[in-house]
Amino acid sequence: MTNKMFATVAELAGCVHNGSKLAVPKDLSGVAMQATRELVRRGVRDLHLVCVPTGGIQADILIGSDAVRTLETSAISLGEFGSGPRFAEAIRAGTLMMRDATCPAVYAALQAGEKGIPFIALRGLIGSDVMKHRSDWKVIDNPFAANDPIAVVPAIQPDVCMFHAPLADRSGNVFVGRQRELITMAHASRETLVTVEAITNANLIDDDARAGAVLPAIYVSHIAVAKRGAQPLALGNLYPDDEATLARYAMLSRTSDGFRQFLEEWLSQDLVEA
Amino acid sequence: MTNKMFATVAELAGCVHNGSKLAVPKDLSGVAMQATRELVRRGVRDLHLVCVPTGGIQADILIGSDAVRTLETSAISLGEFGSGPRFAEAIRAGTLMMRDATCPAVYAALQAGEKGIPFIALRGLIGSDVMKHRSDWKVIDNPFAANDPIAVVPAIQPDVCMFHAPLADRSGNVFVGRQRELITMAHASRETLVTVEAITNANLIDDDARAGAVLPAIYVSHIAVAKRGAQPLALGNLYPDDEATLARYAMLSRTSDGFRQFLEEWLSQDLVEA
Amino acid sequence: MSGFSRTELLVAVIARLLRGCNHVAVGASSPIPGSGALLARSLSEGQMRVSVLGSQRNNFFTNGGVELFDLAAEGRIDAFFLGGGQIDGRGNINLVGTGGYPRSEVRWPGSFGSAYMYFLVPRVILFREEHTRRVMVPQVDFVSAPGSSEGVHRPGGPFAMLTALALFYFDRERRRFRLASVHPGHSVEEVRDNTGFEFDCAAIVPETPGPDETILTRIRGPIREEIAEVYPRFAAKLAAPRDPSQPAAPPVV
Amino acid sequence: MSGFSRTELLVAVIARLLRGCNHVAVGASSPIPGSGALLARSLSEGQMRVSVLGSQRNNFFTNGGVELFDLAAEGRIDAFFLGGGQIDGRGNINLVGTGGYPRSEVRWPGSFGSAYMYFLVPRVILFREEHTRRVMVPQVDFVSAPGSSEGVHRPGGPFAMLTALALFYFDRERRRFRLASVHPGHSVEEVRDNTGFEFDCAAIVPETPGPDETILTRIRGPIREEIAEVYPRFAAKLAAPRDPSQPAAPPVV
Repeated sequence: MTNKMFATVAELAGCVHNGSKLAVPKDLSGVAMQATRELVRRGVRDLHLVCVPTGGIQADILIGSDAVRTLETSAISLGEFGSGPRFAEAIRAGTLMMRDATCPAVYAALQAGEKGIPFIALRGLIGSDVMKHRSDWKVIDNPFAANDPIAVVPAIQPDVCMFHAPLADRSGNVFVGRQRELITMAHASRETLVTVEAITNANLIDDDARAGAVLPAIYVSHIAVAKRGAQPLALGNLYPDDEATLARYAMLSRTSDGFRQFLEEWLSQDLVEA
Repeated sequence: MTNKMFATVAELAGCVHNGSKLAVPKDLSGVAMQATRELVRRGVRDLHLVCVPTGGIQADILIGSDAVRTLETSAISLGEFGSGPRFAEAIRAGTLMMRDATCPAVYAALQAGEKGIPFIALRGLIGSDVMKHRSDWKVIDNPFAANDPIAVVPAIQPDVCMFHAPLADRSGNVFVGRQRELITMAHASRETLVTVEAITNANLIDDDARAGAVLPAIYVSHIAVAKRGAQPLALGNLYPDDEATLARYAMLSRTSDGFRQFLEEWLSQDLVEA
Repeated sequence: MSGFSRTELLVAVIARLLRGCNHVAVGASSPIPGSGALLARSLSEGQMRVSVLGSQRNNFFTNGGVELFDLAAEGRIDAFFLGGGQIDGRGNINLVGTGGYPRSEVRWPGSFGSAYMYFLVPRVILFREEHTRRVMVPQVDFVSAPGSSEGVHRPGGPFAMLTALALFYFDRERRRFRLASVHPGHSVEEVRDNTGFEFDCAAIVPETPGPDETILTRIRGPIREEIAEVYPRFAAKLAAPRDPSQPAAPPVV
Repeated sequence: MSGFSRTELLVAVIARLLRGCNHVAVGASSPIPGSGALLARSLSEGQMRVSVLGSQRNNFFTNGGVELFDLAAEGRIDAFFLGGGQIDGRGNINLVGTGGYPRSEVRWPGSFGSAYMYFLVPRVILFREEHTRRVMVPQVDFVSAPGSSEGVHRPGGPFAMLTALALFYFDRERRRFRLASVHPGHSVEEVRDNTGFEFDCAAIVPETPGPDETILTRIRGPIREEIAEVYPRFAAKLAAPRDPSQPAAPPVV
């Protein structure tokens, strides 16, 4: 089992099949951009992309590459570089099955997935158009109180989730630090693909200080080393955003031709060495 | 706020009021035994004790001291030293309002409390006498599937929870390590009382390795230093069970007189110095 | 306006709106609300906690992204900020887009946590600098989150709305905004001309009080330094007084 | 019985029952199931994971006490052990007590996670050394968890029952135990005399095969050393061959 756990980035990306329900984290939590490049290179199609709970350049690129059929997210945003142009264009063109969500609903639905319960209740939502357009969400009466309607959302159990983390060990345990939503996401997903900056010889679970922030190997399908694997996005305190590339993306991707130009440049890049 | 955060063990125990719904962790997770001694010394009464998810010598002593009116737990056990004698006696005498639970229901109900949702669904349970005797639990139809009855349990939001941890910092952040149920418990509780082995000058939240296993100060009402504060129970890798005392408790507490004798000895003990 | 920039005014007003809060949370892309919250904390003499999303120094969360939302539902967040591509007179906000749904002609990022936080946080401050009829509309095209609710558990909702022109309070009984003050250099007429909905308004509307020297010194000193951790470019502009133009991106969760 | 103790036999039988599992979880107070699981793992050539509650070395949980139960619901635990102060012929187990409820005359610790794990783990092994009519009753006084269910999501349930006398399989269709083998030195009659419920039984019941020398060497060597981390006193006894008496505490979650 552990023998097969370690893969190349391309092999790892090969485990995201066409039509998969794929969960990916928000920009600050460790986005597997190198692995995403392999996905695009391979021409993955028909993804049901679940952004946990929002997406950025990764989602916008996947959408622009026609890799996404269904998009479930609370937002797509390039942060200070504005909205996601390919996302907005796909919305205008009507090529996306859009499932607008709200952040806590994505988290709660993944927690339900993690707990193996079919649904979970959530406050708020009632009376919003977000709720109105989610035919897969319902309002029920709180069984424990009178006159208390409450929203319930079905569990999200992705086929696969993919993220980038600072460190794994040789047994396949992954240190995620403060980004605990990565643990929830992996618990809820059938398969978990992780790219990491480095692999340590120490056992991360044995480390009393870190253990509470480690995703155990039992949840992890494959790990690949990808130095600076989140770039152009930041990874925790390890490296900041590559602002030039993000700005260039925001500018070029306003047009379909510009997006294609960015993609060509990006796909032809060699792996960045640390 | 931070000024008042640090208290003596007796002051801290003084924040558990008669009639409170008090949540405490299982034996291996960090039981605040020194603080419990102060509770007994003070003669606390009418507690609704929630064991997360089971209790041991702490619960048995509180029950034997007539401190508990309602007991919500998945089990009371002294581990290899057998059942809880004062618990069994109180059951025979009918002096406890007993709410037998099952471990995952206690955790799930606290997670619901943490999330501010009024209830949470849980698999299993249906057809057990545990369910049958919990008039506060219900079975509903899964709103997302036909012919799928499922149990729902109401959230647990304790008035106060109390536990013992290895380390806090001067801002009131508490390191709990692998014992993440302590974090859930504190999130769900209105007040959180923590005794610790030591206080560090470092800021625990700033420590990337530990941060994922830290309970932030915003949830913490009071902290008291209690060296070897879980004894006679173990605390992680820091110290093992005091087996002699646990065995003595198991033996003496079989009779009401023996229990009183143990209590006298225990209450007259000086604080153990590390 | 003299002696202070619009940004400094807004930061000062926000700090006033947060008085008495125990815990203020600030979402992403919110430099002015973040600065206001940090200022409020510095004035609270240790009584206030502030969580700034994206900050390391002012963010104590250890339970992943869900913690902010769990805190809100537990009643542990007293104030929060929301924006809106559109805001209407009943306090409804739209962060999704205009011109149809789901095939919107103009599509914004999305609702973020608004469909939840707006219901649960007692003191939600709507912050949107752009005060035009494009933003302040008779009725939003898409309700990311409604301004009020009936028959639903809702401890939270709109408390005030702050724009480049004025400060409004939201009257939860009447479900309408009431103009509280107009910023120096602007008038009630200008506010009315630029607002696409009706609002309540007393015969005499005071001018929004600006920051005094003590407050200005704090903003330009320690607050600027603190906010620079998350918003370095914003902080650089904050250092230069009397800069009337600031980026107008709506604050989001 | 010759050449091996009862404990060694039970450990070996458990390891056989776990063959083909990817992940076996062992609850508290379960030295024999724990040893059996560790033996099964050592025979699996790296294919099996074992989680032993209370162990540091063989416990990878990092999400607190809830993780075991979440894993079960996710279908990530293939086998688990339960005991029972009482067990009846339909596989119902009682961990709560006898003589009335809630004022039970005899009160045991409680149901632990049984009312959940029994529903969700495909291969639940009931392990109770004491095989008497006191334990094996016609009907349990309190159903901590039922042996079978109708119209309820239930991927899990009883797979086998192992006692000091015999091994049973549970037939989920017929909802009855079937005697699979009788341990060396015991007879079908003895089993019947000590069982308070009916069970299925072929005309000829084989003897439970004991551990061979290879297995015994593993049990007395590496397995004993591994289990000593959690159960040092049990491990000490395991070292001494042919010790027929072992503590009979029911295994619990």
